[in-house]
Amino acid sequence: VTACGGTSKEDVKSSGGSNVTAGKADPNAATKKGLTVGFLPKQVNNPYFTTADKSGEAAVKELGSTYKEVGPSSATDTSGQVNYVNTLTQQQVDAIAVSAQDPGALCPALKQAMSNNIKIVTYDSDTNPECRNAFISQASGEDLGRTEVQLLAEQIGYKGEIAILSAAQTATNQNAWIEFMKAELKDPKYKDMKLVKVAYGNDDAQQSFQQTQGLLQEYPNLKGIISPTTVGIKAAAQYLSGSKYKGKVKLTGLGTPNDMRKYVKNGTVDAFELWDPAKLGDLAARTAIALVSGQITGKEGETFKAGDTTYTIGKDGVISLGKPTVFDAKNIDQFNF
Amino acid sequence: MTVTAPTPTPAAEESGTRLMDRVFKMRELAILGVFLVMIAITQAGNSEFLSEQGIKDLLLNATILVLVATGQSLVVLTRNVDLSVGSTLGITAFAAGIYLQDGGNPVVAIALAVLLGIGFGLLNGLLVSLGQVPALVVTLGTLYIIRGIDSIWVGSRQITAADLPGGFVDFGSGGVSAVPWLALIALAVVGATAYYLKHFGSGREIYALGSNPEAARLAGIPVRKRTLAAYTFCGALTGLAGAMYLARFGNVDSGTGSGYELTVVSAVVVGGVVFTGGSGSVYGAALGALLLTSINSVLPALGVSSVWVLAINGILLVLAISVDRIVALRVASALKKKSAAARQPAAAHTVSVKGDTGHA
Amino acid sequence: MPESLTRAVRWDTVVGALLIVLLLFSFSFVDGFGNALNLSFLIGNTLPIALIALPMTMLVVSGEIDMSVASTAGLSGAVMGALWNQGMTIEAIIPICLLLGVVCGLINGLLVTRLGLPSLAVTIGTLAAYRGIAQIVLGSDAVTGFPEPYLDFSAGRIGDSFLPQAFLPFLVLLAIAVVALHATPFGRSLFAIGASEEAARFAGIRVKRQKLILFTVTGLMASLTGVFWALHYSSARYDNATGLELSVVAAVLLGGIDFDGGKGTLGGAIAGVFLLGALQNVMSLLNVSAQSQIVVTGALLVVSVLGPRVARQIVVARAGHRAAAAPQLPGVPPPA
Amino acid sequence: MTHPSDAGPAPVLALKDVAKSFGAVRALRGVSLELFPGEVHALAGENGAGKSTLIKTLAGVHRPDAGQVLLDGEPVAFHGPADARDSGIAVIYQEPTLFPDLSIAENIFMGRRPRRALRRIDHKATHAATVALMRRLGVDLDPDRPARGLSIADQQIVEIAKALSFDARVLIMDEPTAALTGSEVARLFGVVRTLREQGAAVLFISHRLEEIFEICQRVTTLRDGAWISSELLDGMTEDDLVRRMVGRDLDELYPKQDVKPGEVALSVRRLTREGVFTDVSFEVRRGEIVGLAGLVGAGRTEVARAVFGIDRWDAGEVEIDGRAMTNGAPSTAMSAGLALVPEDRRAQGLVMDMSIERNIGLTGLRTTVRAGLMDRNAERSRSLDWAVKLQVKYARIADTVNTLSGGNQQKVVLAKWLATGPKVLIVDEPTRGIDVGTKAEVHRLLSELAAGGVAVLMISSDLPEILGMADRVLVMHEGRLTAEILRSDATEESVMAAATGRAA
Ligand SMILES: Nc1ncnc2c1ncn2[C@@H]1O[C@H](COP(=O)(O)OP(=O)(O)OP(=O)(O)O)[C@@H](O)[C@H]1O
Ligand SMILES: Nc1ncnc2c1ncn2[C@@H]1O[C@H](COP(=O)(O)OP(=O)(O)OP(=O)(O)O)[C@@H](O)[C@H]1O
Ligand SMILES: [Mg+2]
Ligand SMILES: [Mg+2]
Repeated sequence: VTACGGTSKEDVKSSGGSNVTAGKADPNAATKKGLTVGFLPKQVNNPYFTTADKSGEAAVKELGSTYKEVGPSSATDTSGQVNYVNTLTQQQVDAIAVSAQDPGALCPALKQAMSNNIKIVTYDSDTNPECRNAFISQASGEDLGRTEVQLLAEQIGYKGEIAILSAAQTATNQNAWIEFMKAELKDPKYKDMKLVKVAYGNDDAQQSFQQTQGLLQEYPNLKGIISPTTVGIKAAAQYLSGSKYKGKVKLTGLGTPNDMRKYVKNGTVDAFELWDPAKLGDLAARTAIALVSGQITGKEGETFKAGDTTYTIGKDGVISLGKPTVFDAKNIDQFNF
Repeated sequence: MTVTAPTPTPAAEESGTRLMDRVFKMRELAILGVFLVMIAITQAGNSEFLSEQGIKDLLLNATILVLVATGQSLVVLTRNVDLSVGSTLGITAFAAGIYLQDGGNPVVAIALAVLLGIGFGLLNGLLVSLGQVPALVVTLGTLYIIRGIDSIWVGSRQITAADLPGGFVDFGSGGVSAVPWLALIALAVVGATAYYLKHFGSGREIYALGSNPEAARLAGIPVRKRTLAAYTFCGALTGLAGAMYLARFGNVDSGTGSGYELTVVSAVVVGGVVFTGGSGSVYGAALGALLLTSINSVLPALGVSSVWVLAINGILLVLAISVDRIVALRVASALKKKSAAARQPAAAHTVSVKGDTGHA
Repeated sequence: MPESLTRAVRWDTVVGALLIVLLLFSFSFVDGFGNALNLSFLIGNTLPIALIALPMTMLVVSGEIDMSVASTAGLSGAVMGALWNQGMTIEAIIPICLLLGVVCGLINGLLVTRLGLPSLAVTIGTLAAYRGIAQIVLGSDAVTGFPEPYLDFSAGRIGDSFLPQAFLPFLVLLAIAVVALHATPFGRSLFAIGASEEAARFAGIRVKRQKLILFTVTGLMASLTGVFWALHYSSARYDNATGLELSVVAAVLLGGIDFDGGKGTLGGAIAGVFLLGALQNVMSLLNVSAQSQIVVTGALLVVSVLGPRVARQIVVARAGHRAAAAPQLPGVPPPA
Repeated sequence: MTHPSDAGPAPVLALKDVAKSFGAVRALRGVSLELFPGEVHALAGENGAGKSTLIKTLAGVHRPDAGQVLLDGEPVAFHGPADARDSGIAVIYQEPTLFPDLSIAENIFMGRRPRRALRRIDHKATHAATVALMRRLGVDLDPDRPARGLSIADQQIVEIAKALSFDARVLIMDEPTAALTGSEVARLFGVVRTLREQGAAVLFISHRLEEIFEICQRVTTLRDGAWISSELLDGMTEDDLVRRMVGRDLDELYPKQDVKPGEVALSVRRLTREGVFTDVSFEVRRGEIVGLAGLVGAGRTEVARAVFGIDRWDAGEVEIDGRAMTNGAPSTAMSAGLALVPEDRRAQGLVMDMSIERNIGLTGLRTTVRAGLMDRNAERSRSLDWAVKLQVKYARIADTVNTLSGGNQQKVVLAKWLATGPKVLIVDEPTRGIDVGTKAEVHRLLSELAAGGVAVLMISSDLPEILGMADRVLVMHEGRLTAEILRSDATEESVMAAATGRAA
């Protein structure tokens, strides 16, 4: 197609094929025991992933298999994560549950693992669909994006300028949520609300801090901030609580109850939301074992039972955890993660 | 063979000196100038910028970096470097946090952080001065070691503001009107350090040994002791900064402070402290720190999209050091011409005196 | 004997020996290490560091440093992604990216040589600038789907062997670099510049020009690495290779390159690169946690510089004692 | 050989049977030396004889491997230079050891500054004391100026001031005059005489023998690290001294051959570098040795640097063999056949951490090449040839040059440049710090080169050397050429008159 005879995007597209999981599911197959399931979070030592992986561990043990966790110590060390996929492949685990730092970068290594008959489950952050068997989505992006706007709208009375404080510009899930927020804002009931800016704090406390300051200086009439990242919301809350804007500028987004307890109690934050990371890890573990046992293959429409709930696999092998929980002064003390 | 050389006229010589003095003060002045221009532009673009809250934020942002940069500049003056400051900051902040979490006394917590910092500073200092191995390698090594120990110890735990005594957290953001407590502490530290470096023998020896280590040995300067002291001091200030970080951000985990060493090194370099040792001042380093952190505040305040922030940041950094350098070169060549004029016999001499009054 | 011993206790030899010991140990005792797939992964993932280590070693030998390499790599990856999105052919994109790397290196070099600025400061600045421009160019996009032949080349193996396909071209580059640094007048002059810039200038060496060439080559190699990275991980993002500069610096330091300039060998540097890479691989296979791996890496760095120093001091002290113990010659009688 | 007891009291400082080795090099073996109050003691010996090592042993820099250091008759063990200093021993080392970033005043008083309350430094008093010292030495250096950028001579003066700044009982000076011209030397000697009269013991090293005879009472000679003699100078002749040092009779010190000058090889026209030198024009012909004289700071070095291309000139032109030179390009000058032996061997002449072989090889990077690659054999034989020709004293050609004695380092610099086979050779203080034997050797070499058709420009602060070697003498004063004197007319008086600007 191209004039100079080279290879361009169009050529590749036409030749690209997708990798569909072969084989047939047997919902009644026995759950295999004595398997090894490797968890590979974006970053070890990250409280969020630790919570998720801990309950993944509990689930794996409960099902009679062995759990192990490996992972890079930095959330931007993509090549480190690739190395760990390789390591797990070498160690011949039966399944890998991975939260991908990059949708594409892990693919060659993951495919390599799948060709060694290892089942791949992604959780929290997905890869390209052809590089894994199933993806456990913490909540549908649509749910998260829209509910956050609804939460903030109630707090500011459907009126005024708002801004978003995101993580890195490349964070795939953040961007998806932000798109849904924008879509929700198109609804006429938000006609008096205006999204003035999306800022990026790169999931770094100091940068998020300074971005919050900048937002408030640039938009003195700012009424509310949505921060769909646990690091961002925490930093923004800490800044607001120590400034004159405390209680005047509303803040919501995704945060953990332990991080946010103080700010909810001192009036900086009214309400925020999150899914339960423990459930996420639990489901990832159970899905992985179901895959290895042959109860599911990752095709759309298959169902399986994890714990007490029955989940149905959606399009592209996506399994959704359900709606997020909203935390406020009334219920926050019931949670501890 | 016994002929006396004609002595140049004292007046001309003196004018050269004063100009020379100015060149050396210039370094700090140039940074201050760049800083003020930047603030002025921002204020023009956004009147909220220099509100009470705005000034407070500006100062607060700089505090932690100023402290660490001050410590670092001492180490750099001795012709060494401490890359482990980021790791030390993280671990000391966590130590103070864990102590406070269990209901400790804030003052003791700060002391604890400083002591821990001193410990790591001593470790670095001992390795560098006794082992006589390149500081860059050793402290890159301790950067990893301390970070590793930190992550093993901290694990996935984290300190949040809720775990800390209210007074401590309030102290982190409070102050006298627009001047935060933390900034006052940093100012006191910088002032005291600068005074010490100028007016005490051991302070001058730090400059001397960085300037020419071999000569320092021959002059009987206790090179190892001074190097050790510089590292220890840097560790202490990093520990203090760790405690301040805790108070300010109320939030510490195993990743706190990683990558900070590059920021600190930039601040020190922008501040005109020379990496080959012996030259520069802590005022410069502190100003460098203020300039760097302010760039980060200025761009959001001007509404520059955060996509552009990183690029502008880098370009400004390069510009700042280039401008500083060009000014220094210009002045040096003016100085040379001037002293050349002064070296000419009588007729030229009067000219140079006239030129001098013109400048005064 | 003590003298040959002193000379043998050089960093690069020590590091080379360590690498061999580690490999022997891993082949015999570490499950999963010796198989072709693992080795190819190990080598493939270490290649980007090794590629940049080549010019970085020369730069450090000449007394300079370039901290912006990872950002240059990121920038060329980002540009590659952006142009690919535009529908340009990969054959046209790659030269553009390499040219961009040359420009990045040239900017560093000009700032250092024309204005006489310290390279550490300049390149910390351009580290931020280049990365920032990459962010502007590509934004949050993660571009994938590069043509299969290229992906295969940069991620695939030669047949079923343990060698990645990209390893052979690397060997060629390595050979060129070794010859350039250790066997040409250019390389020789770099050592002189690093040890004493002024003396080099007085010997008629064109210091500025050599440095400018080096910075430019470094930029070129960094952008080559950026292209390789994007293909190897089949993902072009603006934050590709973030933090790679510290890995390169750590590896080069470990390989015995003296940051005061004027000392070191490329063999040592490359041994350092692969020692760190292999060590990480082995530790992961042995289930050493990421945290402990960091401690081990750090300890290795410290020991690698302290060890030879201590050994040398012992040897020198021994030699001193021996010489002192030798019988004294009677003073030569003065002439009448 | 015994010390006459009429020298007065017991020795203040003494060495007894001291030995010191560096690896395989035995720098000192069984050396003894006694310094008496009120006496200036000379230490003589060829390059590498061990003089500097001896001094460093006295100063506590080196610990002797065997033997003792005696202070007031008691054995002492100095743990470092500070110990020696605290015992009242002041040392001027052979190579200046200044702190470039500190002011001259601070350099002088480092370690023992005047203090105010709370142990703070009294900056005013430091300044005043420095001014006083400078006046005593008769020089005019600004106490607040940083030491960076001082010429070698000025650095040496600061070193002297540093040593004088505390009332030392023992003053040790390792070639303090090597970079100085007559006037500064005279001043220095004045000060030394005063100190001696006040009862200080002085140890003095110089390769200029006339200086030894002028100021010293007693001399100790070393040869190859071994003690040769200690005796009073009274009644000795220069030849006696040389014989003790070298162990044989010396060749003629200034073996100048008469050569008929050929065509112009180096031509400098109206060269100006603003603020440094102005309107300098001269020519050097093949076979000619042209001396360039002047006081320290007259601008001679600066002219040489500009001609070679290290510094850029602001106006004028330089031609070598009729070929115009590019401004600021040493490599062009080199390929045109120009060689410059610079003044500061440690900073400019040598890469101190490199081997002798590689240092000499540095100027041959373009010639010892085969197919674009270094020809190591050619490089080695070229280096060996010249090291041997110049009688460099070394253990192995692969040793780094910083293990060589000062004089031998200077020979390596010469070797490095002579190896290029230059058409025009500029030598800046070529015999600074070189012993008499070698000096004669260097002079013979220069003379031979000239005879072979090389044009030589010789900058020297050693007036006898200029007078002995030059066919013509150019004299600079404050950045201008003030005189051109033919060999037949050149006398100390005429040159000095032009150098001080009295005969413009
Ligand atoms: N640090 C060192 N390491 C190895 N060898 C050394 C060292 N210092 C001196 N030497 C050797 O010791 C011998 C004596 O050197 P020293 O500097 O004492 O000579 P010197 O008499 O001062 O000569 P000069 O007149 O040239 O200054 C020389 O052979 C020299 O190479
Ligand atoms: N304006 C100045 N202020 C201070 N020092 C100066 C100034 N101009 C020149 N000098 C010193 O004097 C020297 C200039 O003369 P230069 O060294 O060329 O003289 P020279 O005749 O070769 O003397 P030397 O005997 O030192 O080689 C410079 O190296 C510099 O250190
Ligand atoms: Mg000597
Ligand atoms: Mg000179």
